[in-house]
Amino acid sequence: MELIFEKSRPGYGGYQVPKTDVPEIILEEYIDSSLIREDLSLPEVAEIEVIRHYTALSRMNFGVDTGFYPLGSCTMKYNPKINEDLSHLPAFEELHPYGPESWSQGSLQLMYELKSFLCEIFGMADFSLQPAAGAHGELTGMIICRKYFDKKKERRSKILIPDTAHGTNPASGALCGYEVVTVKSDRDGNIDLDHLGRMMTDDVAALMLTNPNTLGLFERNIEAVADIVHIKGGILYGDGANANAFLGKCRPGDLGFDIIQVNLHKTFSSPHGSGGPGSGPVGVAPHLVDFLPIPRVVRDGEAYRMEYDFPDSIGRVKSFYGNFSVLLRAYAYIRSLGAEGLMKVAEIAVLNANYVRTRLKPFFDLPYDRMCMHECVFSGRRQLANWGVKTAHMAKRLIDYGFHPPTVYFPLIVPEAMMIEPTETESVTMLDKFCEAMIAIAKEAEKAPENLKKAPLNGAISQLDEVLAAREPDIRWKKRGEGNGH
Amino acid sequence: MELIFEKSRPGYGGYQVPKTDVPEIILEEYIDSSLIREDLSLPEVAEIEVIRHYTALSRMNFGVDTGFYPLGSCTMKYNPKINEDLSHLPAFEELHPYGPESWSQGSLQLMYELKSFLCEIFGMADFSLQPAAGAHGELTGMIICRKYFDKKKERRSKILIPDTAHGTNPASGALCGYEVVTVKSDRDGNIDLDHLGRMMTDDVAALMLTNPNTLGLFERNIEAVADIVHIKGGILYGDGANANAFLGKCRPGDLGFDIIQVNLHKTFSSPHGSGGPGSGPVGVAPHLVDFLPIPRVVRDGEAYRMEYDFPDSIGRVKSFYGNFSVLLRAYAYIRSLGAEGLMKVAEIAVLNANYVRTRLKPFFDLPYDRMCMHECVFSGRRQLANWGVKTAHMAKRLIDYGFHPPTVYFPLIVPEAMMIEPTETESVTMLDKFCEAMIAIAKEAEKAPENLKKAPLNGAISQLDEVLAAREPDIRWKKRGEGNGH
Amino acid sequence: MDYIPHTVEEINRMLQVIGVKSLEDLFVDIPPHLRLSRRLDLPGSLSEQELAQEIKVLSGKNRIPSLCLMGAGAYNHYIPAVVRHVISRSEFYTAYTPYQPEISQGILQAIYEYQTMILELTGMEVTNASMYDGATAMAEACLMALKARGTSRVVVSRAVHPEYRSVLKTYVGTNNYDVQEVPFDKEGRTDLRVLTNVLDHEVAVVVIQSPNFFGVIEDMAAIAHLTRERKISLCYTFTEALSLAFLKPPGDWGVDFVAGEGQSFGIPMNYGGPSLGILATTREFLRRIPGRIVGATKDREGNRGFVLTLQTREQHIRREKATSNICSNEALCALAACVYLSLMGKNIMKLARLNFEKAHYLADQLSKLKGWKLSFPTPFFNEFTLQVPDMPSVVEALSQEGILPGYVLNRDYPELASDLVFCVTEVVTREDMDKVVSILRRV
Amino acid sequence: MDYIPHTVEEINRMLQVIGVKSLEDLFVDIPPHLRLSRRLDLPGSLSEQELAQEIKVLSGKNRIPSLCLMGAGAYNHYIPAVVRHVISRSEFYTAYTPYQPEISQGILQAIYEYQTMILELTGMEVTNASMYDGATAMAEACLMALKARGTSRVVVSRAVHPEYRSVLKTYVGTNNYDVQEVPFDKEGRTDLRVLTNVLDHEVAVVVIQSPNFFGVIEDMAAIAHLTRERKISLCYTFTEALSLAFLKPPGDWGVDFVAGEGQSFGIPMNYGGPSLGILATTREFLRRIPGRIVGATKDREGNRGFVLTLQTREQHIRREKATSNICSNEALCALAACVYLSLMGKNIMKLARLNFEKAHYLADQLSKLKGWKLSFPTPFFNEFTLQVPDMPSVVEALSQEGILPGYVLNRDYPELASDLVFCVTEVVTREDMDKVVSILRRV
Ligand SMILES: Cc1ncc(COP(=O)(O)O)c(C=O)c1O
Ligand SMILES: Cc1ncc(COP(=O)(O)O)c(C=O)c1O
Repeated sequence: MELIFEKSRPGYGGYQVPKTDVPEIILEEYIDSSLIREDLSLPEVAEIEVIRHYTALSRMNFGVDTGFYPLGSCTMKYNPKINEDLSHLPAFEELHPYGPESWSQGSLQLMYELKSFLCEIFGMADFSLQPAAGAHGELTGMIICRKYFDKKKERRSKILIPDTAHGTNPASGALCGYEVVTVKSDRDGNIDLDHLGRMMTDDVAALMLTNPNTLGLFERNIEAVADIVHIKGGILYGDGANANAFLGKCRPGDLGFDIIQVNLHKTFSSPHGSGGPGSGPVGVAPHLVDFLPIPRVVRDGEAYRMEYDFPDSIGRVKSFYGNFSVLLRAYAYIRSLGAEGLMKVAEIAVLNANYVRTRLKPFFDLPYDRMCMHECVFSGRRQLANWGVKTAHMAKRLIDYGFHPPTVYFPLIVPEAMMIEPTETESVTMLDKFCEAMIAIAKEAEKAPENLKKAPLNGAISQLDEVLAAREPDIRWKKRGEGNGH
Repeated sequence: MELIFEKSRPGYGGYQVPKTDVPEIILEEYIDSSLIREDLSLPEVAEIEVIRHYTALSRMNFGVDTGFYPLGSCTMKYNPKINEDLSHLPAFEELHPYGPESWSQGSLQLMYELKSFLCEIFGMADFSLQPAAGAHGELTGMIICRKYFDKKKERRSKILIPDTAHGTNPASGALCGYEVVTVKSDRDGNIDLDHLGRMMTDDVAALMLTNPNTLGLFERNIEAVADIVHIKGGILYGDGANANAFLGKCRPGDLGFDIIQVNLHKTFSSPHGSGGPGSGPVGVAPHLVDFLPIPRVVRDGEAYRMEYDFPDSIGRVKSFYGNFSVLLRAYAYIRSLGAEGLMKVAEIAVLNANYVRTRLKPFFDLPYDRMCMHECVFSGRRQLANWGVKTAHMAKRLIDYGFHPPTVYFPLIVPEAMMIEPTETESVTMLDKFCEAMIAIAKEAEKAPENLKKAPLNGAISQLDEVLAAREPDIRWKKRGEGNGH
Repeated sequence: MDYIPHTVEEINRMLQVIGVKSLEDLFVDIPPHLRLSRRLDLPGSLSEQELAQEIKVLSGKNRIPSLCLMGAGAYNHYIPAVVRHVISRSEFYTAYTPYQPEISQGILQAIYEYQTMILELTGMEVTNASMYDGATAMAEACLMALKARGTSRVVVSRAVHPEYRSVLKTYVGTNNYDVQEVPFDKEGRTDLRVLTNVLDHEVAVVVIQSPNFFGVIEDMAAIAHLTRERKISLCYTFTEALSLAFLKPPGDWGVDFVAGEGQSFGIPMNYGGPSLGILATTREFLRRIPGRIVGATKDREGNRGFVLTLQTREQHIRREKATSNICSNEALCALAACVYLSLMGKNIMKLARLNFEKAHYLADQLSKLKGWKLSFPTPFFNEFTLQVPDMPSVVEALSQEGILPGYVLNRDYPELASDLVFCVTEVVTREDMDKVVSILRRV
Repeated sequence: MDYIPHTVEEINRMLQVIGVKSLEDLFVDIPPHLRLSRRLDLPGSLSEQELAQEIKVLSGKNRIPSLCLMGAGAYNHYIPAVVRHVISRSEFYTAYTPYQPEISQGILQAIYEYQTMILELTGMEVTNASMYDGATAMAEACLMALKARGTSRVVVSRAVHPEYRSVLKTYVGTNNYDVQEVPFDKEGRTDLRVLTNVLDHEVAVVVIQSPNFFGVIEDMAAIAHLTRERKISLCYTFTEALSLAFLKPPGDWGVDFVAGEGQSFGIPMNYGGPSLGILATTREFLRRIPGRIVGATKDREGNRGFVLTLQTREQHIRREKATSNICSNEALCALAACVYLSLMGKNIMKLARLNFEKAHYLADQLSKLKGWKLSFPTPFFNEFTLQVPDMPSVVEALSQEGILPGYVLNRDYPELASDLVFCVTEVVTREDMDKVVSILRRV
């Protein structure tokens, strides 16, 4: 499709700026004209063209509302419409962050209560709502680690991360200067206790652990793991992105985690917005509360306010107070579901994943063949070995069947990985349709592999050349004649 | 696609009714159980299924926001988004029609001002905003006619309607008991003055005239027409559905019209809602003001109120006061554009239609080859005669090119009619694309007529059998086994 | 702000193609002396930002009650968020009547679903894609009956909504048909004795509202018996569509027409419009019912698809012989109802029951107040009529608190000068009602 | 209300397929004594209607000012209706990062367009698909510079937004890098003499905000000259993105990084978030910039298409060697900005000019009041700092009228204890401003 720039017609403007109601001024009397912009090359299009252009683009996109979106690790559950509407109430949306606190009591109360809910759900002593995404929460957690050991005057330069971990974990660790050491997984898909024992030395600050891990498996030895880390004075950091699996069933705080980040946009159902905004609150055990970012929302009798006076705090990780409209949706979600609803989320999320695991097991390799939690990870190695069909091909083929593909090639320790997370909001009817498509594709891999490799076959666009994109980066449009790319 | 009923799964409910907070009561103590419903067969589906189902259906629909929609006589112009938002403001949307008038001053003022704007734009003495659509306005106008002659104790049983008129005109006339007599058009596409002169007798109540008429042509002899009607004591009724052509250029009141209905959803840009709601205010000349429906919004000093005390009024044509949210959009539209904007609407609407007329003239028969107003009417008779290609085929083929087809087979006096109304909100770029598609289709008609007859060729669904639908009407879904159709 | 995407250069180029010199030349056909020689006298144009500001000022002159106890034809029900989200899909709301089925399957299928739901709710056999509102639907049902029977009179209960009767008179009167009203009895129901007496051979149809304007549930069994015996048509009308989910389907009484208002199904009150006219009838009237109808059919490959059908009834084909003049209807409101009913499913019966219970709670509490009593000792759904000791003070006391009181009957029913019709829906809480009672106790 | 579409029968059937007896059996891997043996202590569940009611009660505890004169990092601009309509398309907002380009061309193309617009606005060569916010974008720019140069210090002007400096310290401090602050001079601009003195060989990057926290436009020419001479990177930051449409593009001064906040482009203030982090740099950093980047490429048929590209920078490929840890970003806000900028087109320059004029009107009027004066005699855009005679009374007088006064500087800048930063955008009318002046005249 044409770009909005390619639809631009000189001299046309889609938006009318209000007439000025103040006396006109001679610009040059107030500011040197060398400081002023002369031109700005933005699209010149009418409102109808803007609407049609982006409406057409939207129709080239696939969301949860379009269909099943089993993108593993991302918890693409249904996003309740009422929460959208509530997040757009003017009294929330039009609130300036620097208004007097007496004018922001509704928003402050909401944040305070949300924080308390998260403490209860995750078994932590306190939470900061400031981080803007899961990875941002990880970074915040790691900075808390550093500050904690700094305060204790301990020099710890390493962090341990299992080989199954999400890429943000090592990246977050590294971003605050830690050396990242990988810990192996055992044959069951859990962290290898022996290896962990050997790696967990005095200069290790923390183990970053995802539980259930990215294989969708619960770390059965979590107690032993926590002991190994704690005995050496280390911190057990939890990547809470997979919390959908255990809501109301167990609590990270009770399992021994000292810090955890929660991905509100996953577990608590904010829409993912094509890649954000998200929200990644960080919860901590009692001994780490002092290190949380400032400000922190506190309650003063009947009133709520922001408190800045925490001398040990790591400081700010973001301007203002967090992604409020995401917090609001999470709050609404928790209030809707209540304790029983949240537990049911975990139960059905796990039920759905195990159902898919059971139904697809005959057709794809299942490297870790045990009860899974909220997602299950298959390997396409059989299809690759026998018929040269890659997981990427099968994923693209699913598009033809009307589904969003699962996460592929992650976790890294599973060759040709397909990571399927159905979430609790999908009906068994939908799961059956999906399984039937997967089975049909498995058969196609056997019977018509060449065809499969060209998938998607029915879309407006066919397989895209990602290598070309990286080799000759073209990251902006340029007028004809200006040349494109770099 | 499956019907929502076919997705239903017994035992599932998508919506949670709030728990009761009043003491439970034993139903039978209050009402005989023979009066109570036992079961109700509605779909049992989850919220996610409702959203996906209707989102998918929406994606099978074509609107103005999807693309060019030159449906003649329907004025499918761009519907400004701000007007949508304003029409949903809670202070308007949640207003009960029977609240005290002091609580409804905003809405009343808006209605009063809108009515005044319409009086000015159309040159009429007063307007009623009550009718819910254009045809409803026509009916209201006809009832006013009857009441007017009743009051004068004149018995007039006929109304005259040109052969070009929209079907609602004769239907509205007949609906209130008039005998409908057709007046012919002359070779220029205007009403035949001689014929009119002969038909306009003492027992004719009114001539219903659309100007510009449905050929998109201005009635050049409008003065003579008005004279003929008025001399015989008749009423000149104007179907104002084509007002987009003359806003600010001339006024029906000045042209001699005694009654006119305005289609707000067309000229004043309310979205058409897949077929409504609309709004069809009726304006009248001074001698007919007393007959307008009650209530009428009036101004009392600084306050506005509904007045019921008009003894000659025809009464009500609808409950409450009109389709308020449509009125609001029209009000917002008029306020946005102002006098100059409205005149520009007419100018560009007429420019666009003449541009299309000029560009397509070499390729299709143009039965009335003169300057047109806001729309132009071609005939596909050349394509039919030479290659057996019907207008219906060409219309369907346009779908493949990404356009909504024009109105076809109307007006009835043009064989194989194609009635194209671009509206002022389409850019010349879009008109060029459309014209090129039309020209390509004209060539296909010549070169590959058989293919064309199968259009649309690329859609999810192919040509639908309308004859079957009418022969074996199946107007509701039934459970398997219950049998379908009648 | 206009919405016209033309630059001056483009306009000039287009004029050239057309072969004229100026925009003025396009209007040659308007006789010059009839041209408007001045600019329209309208307020100046506004940018979007200014417009939004102006309209918000207007909206500020309205006052939404803190609590609404008014029904009387417009009902304050909760609208689930899903409804707005669906009808805000621009492919739906910016489309027109689905004349081209191949690119309109979305709305066509939805209306087919809607028709099915309406038939389930009403227990009837035939329905259409919507009417303007309840009142016009009822009036058109009567016209259908009058035309079918060839007689001249409609009998309507005085317990039918006054505005519906008024619309009926306008519609029917203009055709030189008669409307005759029948009083209600002490129970607040249509007076059966009088009804029996007026049913002569000139009567084509009897119109009964249930629950009626006083909230009272009519004795449909008896009335249907009466009309059936005399081979007169019976039209069941309603203003509160939610009652259909509570009461026995009208079709079960053997009525010929069900015509009423669907606003309760996911449509805001909107100061009275737009709303949703529902009209359903029997198979006999399949080819006479006004308005659009969607039917299922097949495409060339044999796939199911949907089209507007039975169009030979309609104005654009039959012109003066059409069964009605309806062209634009209330399709988007029908879509809203369809989505609302899909979401509710069978739970709508629970919702109706909740309305019933809450209304009875308030009725019980208020009837205990000194000088207050139920006007009619008859079953009701979510509206009920109360006789109150001091009308002006009652209205004043509630209004003072921002509460919209019930409907004051005395303008329409002088004999009920101290009676008010209250309505209680699911959005009214017990706390609200207790507050109302305590305010009124102090009056 | 939960959103789980399973009936009890279905659950049982699924358990059977899996081969377990109960839902409990699915959780075998959680050690029993670690299981939560009680129900979570949370408020009871709510139906949608109840939820809506509760949240509305909360919203009622907020107060939206009748007039907002506060900027300071969050700006009250008018958001055209079109923006909300586009980002409410569920295909956009319910999707995730476009990992599968073949069914994500919509957002991919939009971000490619967004990238182009940001590069036009900033005059830079490389940008990404968004950062969390202005403060983190700025901090990450500094990390990039520090890593690229291998030195240890960031120099930041004290006229940079205090919260941005705070975030910078958190990000940079944890890596054992230093942050050094440079004071501002009497003109309200970064003190060039001090700056010159601190620029030693340990400095990797200098951060300047313009317009700065006081609204003052910095002397970028002089600063860029200084840093260029010393081969030190220069990071231009901003909180008011609209200033980019007014001021010379930062790229023209030869800066290395432009990092700031895009909330002004069609995103509500939202009590401070979500907003839009903008980060742009030079070609040199194409393979080091954090975050997602969209690039154009071709499909098998040679059609243009868009993909996430240069992913070897990213965490999911490079893990600990990634250029950042960003995964979710603020894509929907970037889309909002893209739509906003498309709609505005060149007219955004007019809008910026309108902001400038209105702000100068208020500044002129207020400086005429007794005891009031502009704190700095330096050009500004739409924010400006005023020294006021009696701070508490000024704040009180405006608040009383529901007007949100400007930002009180004394907490962050004790030396400016009687100074306030005002902001005037296009939504403030002359009437509003005259009212403010008349209120303050009475103080
Ligand atoms: C296991 C895990 N951890 C962390 C993240 C990062 O979260 P975010 O995208 O919110 O930064 C993800 C995101 O996909 C994840 O799956
Ligand atoms: C010329 C003309 N008159 C009247 C009407 C009827 O208007 P409505 O659909 O609003 O009833 C139409 C609708 O298409 C029309 O084109």
